[in-house]
Amino acid sequence: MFEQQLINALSLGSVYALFALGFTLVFGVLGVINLAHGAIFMLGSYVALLLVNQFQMSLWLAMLIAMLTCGVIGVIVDFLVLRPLRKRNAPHLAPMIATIGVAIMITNVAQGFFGAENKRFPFGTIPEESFTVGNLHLTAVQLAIVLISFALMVVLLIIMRRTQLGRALRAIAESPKAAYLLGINVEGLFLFTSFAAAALGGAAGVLVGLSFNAISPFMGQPMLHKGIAVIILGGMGDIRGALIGGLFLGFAEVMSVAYLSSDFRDAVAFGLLFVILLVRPSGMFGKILERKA
Amino acid sequence: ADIKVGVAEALTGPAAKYGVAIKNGFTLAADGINAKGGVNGNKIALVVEDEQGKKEEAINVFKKLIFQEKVLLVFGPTLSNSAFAADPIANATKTVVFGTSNTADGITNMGPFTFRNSVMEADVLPVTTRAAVKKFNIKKVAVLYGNDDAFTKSGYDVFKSALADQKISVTDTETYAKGDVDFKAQLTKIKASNPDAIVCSCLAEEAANIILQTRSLGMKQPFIGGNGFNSPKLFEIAKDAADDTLMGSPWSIENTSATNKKFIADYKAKFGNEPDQFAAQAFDALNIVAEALKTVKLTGSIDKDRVALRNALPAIKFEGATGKFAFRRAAAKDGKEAGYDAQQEAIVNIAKGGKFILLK
Amino acid sequence: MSTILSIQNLSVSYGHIRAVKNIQLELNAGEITALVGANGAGKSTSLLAVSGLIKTNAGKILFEGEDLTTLSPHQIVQKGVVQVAEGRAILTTLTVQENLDLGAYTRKDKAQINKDLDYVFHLFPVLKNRASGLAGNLSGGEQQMLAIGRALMAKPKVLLLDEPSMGLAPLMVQEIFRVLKEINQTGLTILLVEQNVRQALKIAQRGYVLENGEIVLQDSGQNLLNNPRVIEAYLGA
Amino acid sequence: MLEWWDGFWAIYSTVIFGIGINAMLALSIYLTLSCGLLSLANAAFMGIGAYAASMISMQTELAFPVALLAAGVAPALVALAVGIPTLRLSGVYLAMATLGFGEVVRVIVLNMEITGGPMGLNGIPLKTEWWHIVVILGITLFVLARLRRSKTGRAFEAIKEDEIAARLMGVNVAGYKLLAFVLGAVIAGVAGGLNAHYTFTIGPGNYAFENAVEILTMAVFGGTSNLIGPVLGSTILTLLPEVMRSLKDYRLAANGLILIIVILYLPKGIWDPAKIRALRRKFTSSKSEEVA
Amino acid sequence: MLQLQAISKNFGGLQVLQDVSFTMPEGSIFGLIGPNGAGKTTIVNLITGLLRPSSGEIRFNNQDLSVVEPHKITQLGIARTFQNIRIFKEMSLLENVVVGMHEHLNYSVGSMLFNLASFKNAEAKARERAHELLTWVRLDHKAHMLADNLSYGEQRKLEFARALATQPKLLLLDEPVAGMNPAEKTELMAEIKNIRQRGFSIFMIEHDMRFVMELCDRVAVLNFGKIIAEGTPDEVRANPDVIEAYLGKEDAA
Ligand SMILES: Nc1ncnc2c1ncn2[C@@H]1O[C@H](COP(=O)(O)OP(=O)(O)OP(=O)(O)O)[C@@H](O)[C@H]1O
Ligand SMILES: Nc1ncnc2c1ncn2[C@@H]1O[C@H](COP(=O)(O)OP(=O)(O)OP(=O)(O)O)[C@@H](O)[C@H]1O
Ligand SMILES: [Mg+2]
Ligand SMILES: [Mg+2]
Repeated sequence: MFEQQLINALSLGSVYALFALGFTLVFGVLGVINLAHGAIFMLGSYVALLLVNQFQMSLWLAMLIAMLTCGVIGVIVDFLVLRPLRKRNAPHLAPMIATIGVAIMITNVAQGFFGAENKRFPFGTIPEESFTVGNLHLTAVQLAIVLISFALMVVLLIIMRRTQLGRALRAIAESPKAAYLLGINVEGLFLFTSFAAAALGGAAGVLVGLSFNAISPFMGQPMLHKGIAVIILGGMGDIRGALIGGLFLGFAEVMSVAYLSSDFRDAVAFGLLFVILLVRPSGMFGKILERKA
Repeated sequence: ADIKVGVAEALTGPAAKYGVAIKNGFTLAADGINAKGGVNGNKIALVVEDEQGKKEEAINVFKKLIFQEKVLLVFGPTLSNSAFAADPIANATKTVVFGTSNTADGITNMGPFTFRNSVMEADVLPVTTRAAVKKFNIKKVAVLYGNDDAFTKSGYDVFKSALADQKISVTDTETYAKGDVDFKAQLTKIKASNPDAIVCSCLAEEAANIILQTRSLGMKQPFIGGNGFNSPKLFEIAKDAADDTLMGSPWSIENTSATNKKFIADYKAKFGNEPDQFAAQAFDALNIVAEALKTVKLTGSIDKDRVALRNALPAIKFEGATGKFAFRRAAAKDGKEAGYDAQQEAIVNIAKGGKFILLK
Repeated sequence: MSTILSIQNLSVSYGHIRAVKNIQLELNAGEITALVGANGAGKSTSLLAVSGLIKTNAGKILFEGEDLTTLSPHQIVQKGVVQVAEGRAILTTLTVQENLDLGAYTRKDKAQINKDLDYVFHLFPVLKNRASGLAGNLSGGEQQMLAIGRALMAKPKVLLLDEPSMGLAPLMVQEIFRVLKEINQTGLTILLVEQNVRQALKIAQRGYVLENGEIVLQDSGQNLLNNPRVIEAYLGA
Repeated sequence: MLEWWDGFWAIYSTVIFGIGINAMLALSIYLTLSCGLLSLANAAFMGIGAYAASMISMQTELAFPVALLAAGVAPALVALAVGIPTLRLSGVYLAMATLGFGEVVRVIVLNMEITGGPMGLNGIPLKTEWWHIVVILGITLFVLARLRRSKTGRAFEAIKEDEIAARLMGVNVAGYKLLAFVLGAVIAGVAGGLNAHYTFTIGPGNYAFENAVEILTMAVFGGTSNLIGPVLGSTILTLLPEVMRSLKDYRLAANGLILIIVILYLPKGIWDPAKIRALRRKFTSSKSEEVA
Repeated sequence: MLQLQAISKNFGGLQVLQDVSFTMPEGSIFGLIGPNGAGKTTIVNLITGLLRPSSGEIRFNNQDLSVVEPHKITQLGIARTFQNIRIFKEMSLLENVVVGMHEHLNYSVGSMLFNLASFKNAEAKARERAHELLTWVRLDHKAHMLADNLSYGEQRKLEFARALATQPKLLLLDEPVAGMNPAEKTELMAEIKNIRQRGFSIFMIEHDMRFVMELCDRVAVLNFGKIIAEGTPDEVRANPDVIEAYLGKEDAA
């Protein structure tokens, strides 16, 4: 049983990590807790579902288009909502509250369009059977999610750490003014980040929709809670943190079910989070950097 | 004159998947009644409001319907938790409140104006369990339920005592929370406890996922479920992975009575999808009220008419989409007068080839 | 001498506070021009306006004949007008090396960039020692060096400096002024805002005096040093 | 007229009660925000207050004021215990820790017998009357207004601006933060107690993440630079769904849109004193130009 | 009055201060100079309790400061200004200064709630005193503006006024004249002399030699975390090590 639970934890953790990657990217660069990320995630799976259902599109193409669509929506949200707020020098909570508004809108409109019930991808979109090794089971999508989230993290890390683009993004994250003085196209990169993060969110939506067969207008909300926990646990805006934080949360949840009681799954997970923050006030990878004077 | 009937259901938010089906059931019933000329010549006019599945909203909507719209009675709200907030308003104003989806214990204890035709799990689950035990020769089961939802939790309570009564041992009890989509950790634990069947107090969508994930873990056990399973959603999501699932309910899509067949056909024609139990119960509820109204002479004084309806309802015997129906007075508690629960027969179904068929 | 940057009738306000009022200022190519004035006179505001970081109310800023007020800040840097801002604008969460790399953000010529990096390390050896450390952990003076070094990495045509000697030890101040002179001799045009008025005017070919948002004096650096009004107000006893 | 009022009151009294309660909640989070703390524990504190008061009302013969007192004291004690270790966290990390705390409270309540588990407590007696809310909201506003003008209020503001500088001005930063946190808990708890006694039922789901965020939204929407903002914000956001009812299925989308638009044009909230001053200046100056 | 005994401080592996000891007599102006990154600001952070020494002891009027919390240290009578200005930007100048008087506003919760005389008097007095301090630094005409609207130099002056508001016995100034022009420096110099006259002791970090030489009674020179010289300004100025490490030839001349 333990081995199976390890696999369960790994796959659940990867789901969280996958969701958190885009989420943490927005925070890391724009400094905004984008509470619409859950809604965009949801939209991603609906777009792909629609394409697969209505146009008999292949899954991979549908996923690509879903990512693009979400990316464009991310750009629109940035352009219409976040950018004006940046221009007006809004206090730091304002963008977050505005994204709540965005989330409410997208969710409500999605419900109007697609209905409130859960949907799933048609049977046979992906191989249903699971890989079985001895007594251990893992489905193809689960495996895909694990691999993709690790791969994405590595790619993002390389971009952030090793490329001029990454340095520029980190510069913007710290001080847009300083970035401007360096000749960085700050607004352009904000838009780019919003696009990338939303596209990542969309991809996560498609994969999660495939793996759990529970596509609904509200699927983003619980994921958002977990996502917030994950990026804080990992350290806000830290790419490694999103993955490690996701895995940590996945393990905490699965192991608390396995060895304590499923009644307290969330309490254990969030309680642990609480404790970790007390020990490491900026998350696992958060930088504790404060020049005192 | 039109008879104004209030409908307060969750039409947005996560509970909307039930609320919308319920609203459809009412609409279909009202159309049917009005097409036949209404009740004693009066058309039924539905006044529909969204209560979002929130308690404050439910109270607000009830007040609006009762005081402003001056409806004769209120159907709803969707969730039991909202009912606990809103039903006292109806009782205080001597207005019938008729729940079609409230299954929690104690709903009808809120006052004599509280009615419901939603079958209580206590009436169904023991029958289902017994049938399952016989069919699959079950000795020990594992239990899985949602522990943060009034419906699934009270279902669990009933299962628990039914299992104890029938001396079935429980190998493991696991819970999940609303919005969870990954149940593998619990299922892996259940697998290790090696039960003969899995008892599941869940709603259809979750149940379907649970079943799929159970199968992907290489488990073949049959499932035993309650009312929550009674939805086409189960098969839309799980297809024949759900085979060998037992479910008991007064309403079955397979029930071939004329009323039910017509209900299902009309529903499909009007809304383009298959009805579920929520729609069926709502459909019946309005027809039950219509029956009662036939025996009432409306005076035009809303207060008097409301009480007259209340007095006429308990005597109604009715056969609708959900089969034979009668009211049963709830046991009074704390010396407070109680309302009326549903008295219905459960039909036990088994899933075969992607649909429920009657268990013979 | 050709004018490389000219500020014409520039006005800037913060809300209803008018910080810069209709000023005229010209930079000759290859010269150091000093801009001096009391606290709050509007010096930093003028520089921010040139870099496009603050909206102007009126006026033009012509660089090689092109009006900068219509460009966004990063385009202005790409044109070659680079600023070392007040408060240094160091990226504290990045390493010293990364700060310098970003200085060359608008450039592509790898080989030349590396040469310039060596030059900066030659000017400020501390930076080399601390290259892999976080810039936020540098002392105040070290950060000032980083800011100047970083600006040089952009290979600017015009360098705007807002109080570069602030917070530096005397040895370092001499060093900075020496460096400024040195880079000026390589042909770089510099607009220097300084409180260290004496030193600034010493190395500047020309100077402007700003008071309450208005230019009140302009002359050669040497003449200003001897101007009684300047002596009284800015050079102290 | 009187009749109209009776009808209106019968329909909308709960909405109006809701405004009062939400105003208190928004003020409770305003208080912590004014001290630079982004705490999202207020929904949990509201829940603790609601459960404490309801259990007293349902299981004892004690008077309503006692229940309300408990609704204030119980969360205060919890806040004290939780605040001491947590308040050194800053920004979103504090927000998360307090959310985590809220989640733990919710799960505990969910799994306890005496709190009724997921069913919550039902049949809570109707005891809250309109004047209870008016008086308590009034007291809250009065105390907070006085606080603002005192050294305590200034200390809060200084801490919000720059903790280190505040500390070196002799301000006991940890102490004042704890004070803001505990006072906020008291206000939220009493609001919870009042709320429970007119909605007949409470459940663990009423005090979860969404509610915490909703409270924050009301405060930020209204503006957190003074007391008027949170009250205004909660009033508008409580009324909005009521006003939008006619939009049916898309009313939430309209709510969301309005939220966005207001934040876009008034990023500091509806009540932004600086903006109002500027408007007034514009108004008077254009007037004086007319004169001239 | 202030005594540092064998203070050392490391950040991780970096040894920033090594065995720093000096004594500052009451009523004096004590200067600390040294190259950038020598550890001067770190010393001020240690004295004010924002950092704790890795080893060694700091005594103020014979009390060990190493276990006292920062706000208590302020209450003991030590105030400071910051090298990287830390004013309360969203507060008015007046409020900035009144915050400095936090500890000296004594009124009960009751009198605060009900606006009693003791509250009103204390607040009025504080405001009056704040105006006085602002007048001193020539910012009184901006008393009701937000501090954020000040220019850099003005912000320094505000910080100065705010530090004085805490009624310190010892004032720690971290580069008080950075960003001011010579004329303004002269002005501030007069003010600092004025303050000393009233019995304050002043500990000052400054790179402006004219300023240091004219004001300080004693000067210590820090280089790479070690004191390399201490004495009267003239002694220090003549010290070849100091010239080599810090002053350079020009200023010494
Ligand atoms: N963000 C701002 N908002 C409002 N007013 C401002 C702002 N920044 C500066 N000011 C005002 O504009 C005027 C000019 O400021 P500026 O910073 O340009 O002065 P400066 O000459 O650079 O002074 P210093 O030598 O002190 O740096 C000052 O009166 C200042 O109060
Ligand atoms: N929190 C910290 N972590 C790591 N290193 C630090 C930290 N604070 C200071 N330092 C280092 O300690 C040394 C001394 O710093 P400090 O700020 O005390 O210098 P300073 O003498 O005040 O210099 P300046 O005159 O430039 O202000 C510097 O090299 C600095 O980089
Ligand atoms: Mg300036
Ligand atoms: Mg320093």
